[in-house]
Amino acid sequence: MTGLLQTEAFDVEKVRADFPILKRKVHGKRLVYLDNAATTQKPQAVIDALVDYYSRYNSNVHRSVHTLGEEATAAYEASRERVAKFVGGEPREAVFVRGTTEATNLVRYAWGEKHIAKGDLLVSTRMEHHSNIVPWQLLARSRGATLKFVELTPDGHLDMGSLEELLRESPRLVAFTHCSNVLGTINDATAICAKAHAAGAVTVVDGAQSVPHFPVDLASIGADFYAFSGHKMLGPTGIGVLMGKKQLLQDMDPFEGGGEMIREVFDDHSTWNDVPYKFEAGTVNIADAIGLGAAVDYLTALGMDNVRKHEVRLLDYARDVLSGVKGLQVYGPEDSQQRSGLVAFNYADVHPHDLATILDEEGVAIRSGHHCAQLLMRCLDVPATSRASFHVYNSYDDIDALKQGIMKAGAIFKV
Amino acid sequence: MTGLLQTEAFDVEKVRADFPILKRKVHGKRLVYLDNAATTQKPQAVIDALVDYYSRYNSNVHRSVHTLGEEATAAYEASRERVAKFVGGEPREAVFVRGTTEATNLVRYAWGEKHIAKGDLLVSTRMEHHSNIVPWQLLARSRGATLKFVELTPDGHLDMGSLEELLRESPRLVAFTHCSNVLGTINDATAICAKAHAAGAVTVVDGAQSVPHFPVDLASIGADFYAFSGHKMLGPTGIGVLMGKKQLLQDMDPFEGGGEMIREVFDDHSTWNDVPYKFEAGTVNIADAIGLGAAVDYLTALGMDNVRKHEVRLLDYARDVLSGVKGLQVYGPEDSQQRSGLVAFNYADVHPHDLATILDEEGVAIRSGHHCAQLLMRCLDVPATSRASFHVYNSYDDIDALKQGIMKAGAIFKV
Amino acid sequence: MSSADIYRELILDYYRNPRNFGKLEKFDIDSHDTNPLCGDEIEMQIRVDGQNRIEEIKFTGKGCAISQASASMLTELAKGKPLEWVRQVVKEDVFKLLGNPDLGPSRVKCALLGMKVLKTGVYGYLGAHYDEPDDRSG
Amino acid sequence: MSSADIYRELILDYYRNPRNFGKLEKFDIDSHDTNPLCGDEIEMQIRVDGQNRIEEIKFTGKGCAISQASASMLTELAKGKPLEWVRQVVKEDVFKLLGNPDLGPSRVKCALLGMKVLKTGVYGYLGAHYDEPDDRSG
Ligand SMILES: Cc1ncc(COP(=O)(O)O)c(C=O)c1O
Ligand SMILES: Cc1ncc(COP(=O)(O)O)c(C=O)c1O
Repeated sequence: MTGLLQTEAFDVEKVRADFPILKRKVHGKRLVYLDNAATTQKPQAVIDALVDYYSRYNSNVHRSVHTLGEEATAAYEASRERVAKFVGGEPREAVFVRGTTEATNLVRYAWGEKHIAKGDLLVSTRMEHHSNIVPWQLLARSRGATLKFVELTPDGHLDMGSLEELLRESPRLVAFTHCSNVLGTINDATAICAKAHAAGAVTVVDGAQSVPHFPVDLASIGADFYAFSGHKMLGPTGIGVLMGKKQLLQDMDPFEGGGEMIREVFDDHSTWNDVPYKFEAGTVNIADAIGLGAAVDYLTALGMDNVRKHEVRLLDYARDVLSGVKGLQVYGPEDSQQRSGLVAFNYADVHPHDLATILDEEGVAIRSGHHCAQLLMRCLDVPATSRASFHVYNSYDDIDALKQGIMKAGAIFKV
Repeated sequence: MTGLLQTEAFDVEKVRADFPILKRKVHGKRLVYLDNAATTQKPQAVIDALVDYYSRYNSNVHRSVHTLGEEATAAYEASRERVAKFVGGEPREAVFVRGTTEATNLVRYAWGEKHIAKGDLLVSTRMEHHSNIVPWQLLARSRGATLKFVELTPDGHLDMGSLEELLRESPRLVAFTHCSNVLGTINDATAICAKAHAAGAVTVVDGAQSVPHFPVDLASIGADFYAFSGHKMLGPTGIGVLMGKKQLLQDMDPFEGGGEMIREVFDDHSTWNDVPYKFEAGTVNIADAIGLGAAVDYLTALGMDNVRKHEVRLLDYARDVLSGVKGLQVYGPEDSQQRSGLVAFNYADVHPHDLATILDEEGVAIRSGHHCAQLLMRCLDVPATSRASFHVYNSYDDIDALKQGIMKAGAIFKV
Repeated sequence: MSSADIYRELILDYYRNPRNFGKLEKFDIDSHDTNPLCGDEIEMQIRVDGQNRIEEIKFTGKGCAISQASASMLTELAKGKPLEWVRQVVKEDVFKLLGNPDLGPSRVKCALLGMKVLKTGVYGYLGAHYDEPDDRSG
Repeated sequence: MSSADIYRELILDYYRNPRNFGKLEKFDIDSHDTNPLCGDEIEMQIRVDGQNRIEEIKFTGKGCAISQASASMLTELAKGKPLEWVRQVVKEDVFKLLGNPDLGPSRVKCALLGMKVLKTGVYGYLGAHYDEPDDRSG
């Protein structure tokens, strides 16, 4: 290994030592993990938080009077506070969910089914993950509303003209991603929310690919709902967050019924607990919520500005290195400042799955497929792309390994 | 410690050594954990499964071509197979959810909102946890249906006459618990399902307090839907299972939209993946599903018959010991064979919360409150009860400690 | 502090013989709340006199010794006070009434239920909104 | 087995020059499926003769070399066979066509997509239902 990246930001070699999985070999090769947009690896601190919870103070929360219960409740709520603060929000506005997908679906059921009426317009965009399209399709169908999409510009941005046009039709909802999981495009969430709110819409912002990669401040973005997933930001699987403005949350129907979210149950009706508990039915995912708190601590210690700096350097390096590969087409905006740390591409007529299989043999893990963004694939007019996505432990070496793997695929496929 | 229980079944001392949390002290005393109906503790094997996953093969599942992805997918699906087999069901009929509460709510949304019409009758019972009441209340309200409850007999069983009467009204749904989390009553799920099916109803059985405590065989029970929670059966928080008959699952609408559950997405509609994936939207809780597999392995190694034998002995002992305490009233059936390993009670005019606080000082963790069963509390005509609930690591010693704590409360409250 | 200290003679006495327990025939304020975490329940009724003072106050409820005793003690303290006084009440006042017991966060909610009911009722009467502080650690 | 062995000359040739690629003007069976896990897509059309034999078969699709090559190879093998023969086809037959590559479980799904489409179409025509075996390990 020669080119381990040394940013002023942090010492990548030291960071790598925090991630036990990076010691592992794949097909006898060093693991080069470039599938971070799908899910990130976990630092020892997060794993330790889980072990500590289960070994020392595992208990159900909120309703317990005993010591374990008090400790588990305190840790769970402390995690809520840290996670909310991490994105510039209030703990009371932070609902723990399984992930981004559950968050958007929660909004669909608890806000949408109550507030959307026949003939209403819902707006999403053509660069969304299915999780920010399908709930609105289902909502449109169940309420008799219409769903339209903001078009894209050829260089992979949201077409602001298209947005403005749709806003003139007074949509009730504008759902868009803060950052595309394929193009890498970082949308100006603050500006879009302002426009959408001016048009009278409620905004749902998908933060799955933003919160893990650069500083996010909800106080300035002003989104009504903002969703993200723990497992994409060094946290455990099974936990994520829906941030919602308190007034909206209070005015919503419950989502799931039972357990924590109840105040009183009578034969024919029930009353609900305060927000955010009203939306946390049943036994919550205590351990993983606490694990997410540890992930937030880890990222905070590195500093999200530094994480962003690191990824931009990787991005610049990747684009330099890959621009030399004949037949390789990269999607999304040119300017690294306008995009997040991932590169989606196609290489000659080598199908992404075949490329991924060949790369895997070299220890290089990338994602291949439609990335749950089939509308976007149709815009790009490809059935699939390959995607290499970065996080804090990636280095220049990793990108060199990616390039070497691509060259090998080129040789096998006689590109 | 004198009276550690030695069943022919298994060596409790050896079992206890598998649970790291049992080494901990509470207020300087040995931890006596008797809150297992709320959530159980976890053996080292379950903790190790999580650590192993995150340290060695963490990856997103199903859509990955690379080695980590293949390994994670194989482990996740292997866990589904083990968990389904554990309850005598088919892997294809096993949907991973957060827990019992999400399971019943999934049935409400995906089956109920599609199949229940105005004027239909839904049936639940007065011994249900809120998770098996509130979803049906919400369903009844949204579809214009009616919800009625099976009454209880004075000795804490379902009143079969009341059930028969309701069945004559041809309900569309009969939702009931396999085992009460307060009374301990074990219902004859096989007989009730048969009766309900004969009346044309779909059955939803709450297995949250049965699967962890005695052998369950869905092939013979024949429930249409059967729900349980991982965290109550030595598994991690955040994972549970909805077992559903394949035909019913296929015929249902999706629940949450996005990610895994998609086949194809178009502008105006989408098509769904096969069951059970159709109901697993977004990134699933991979680690905890694998952890639940480890819990199932642990229970299988002990043998669920042995677990049951062990709990019945504890139950008999507890009822012997506690029957000597003046002013103590135990709820539920007399016969240990008809009940699960828990004892709910009230002690003189000492409120359960106050009792729990005093017991906590002795290291004894019990639950106090309405146990999310407010309709049942009204039947019992109490605002709350105390509940001591057992699992594999509990011993006669634990019950002695419980009794001593109660006596102390009696002294403080001058009972 | 041990539970023997928490459950002092005085607390048990207020639990078993709550002062100001009952309903008012005529009242200006009626406030009710439950603790969703444990089901404890308190209702308070208040009659306000010409000078906006608490002329009469009674409560009913069910729940643990701590929730019932603290509610009862609070009614005693409130009686005769100006409504504005209620705005000044803080949780430390309640703890003091109880003898400053060392309560865990969930039991703190029991102790403060009465204060919440009192404040919600009086704030509402004064045309204000009582927003419970987001203080999970008690 | 290394990827160089998986992607043999023959597979690449079928990928780039798929035999029986296209649509039939007249057909009795039209079957289509996608692999929800990766988006690979195959459509097959079959014309059946008087003796219930596969008189003509063509496919279209998009996807990786493995899914497209295996579908193409399968159409070659199927042509002229009685419909009943399709019932006998097992995944090992497909693997053999591909040269028995060592595929991970997710790539196995690519390899078997063509067989699934063929079976679904033919079983349907015969009035039967093709239930994909619940074989996650491939
Ligand atoms: C009988 C019963 N049903 C349902 C539940 C709810 O389970 P969960 O909180 O895991 O969703 C519980 C436990 O709280 C229970 O005891
Ligand atoms: C942009 C975007 N939105 C939403 C999601 C869905 O997140 P999850 O699968 O954690 O629910 C993802 C990741 O898969 C994503 O990249």
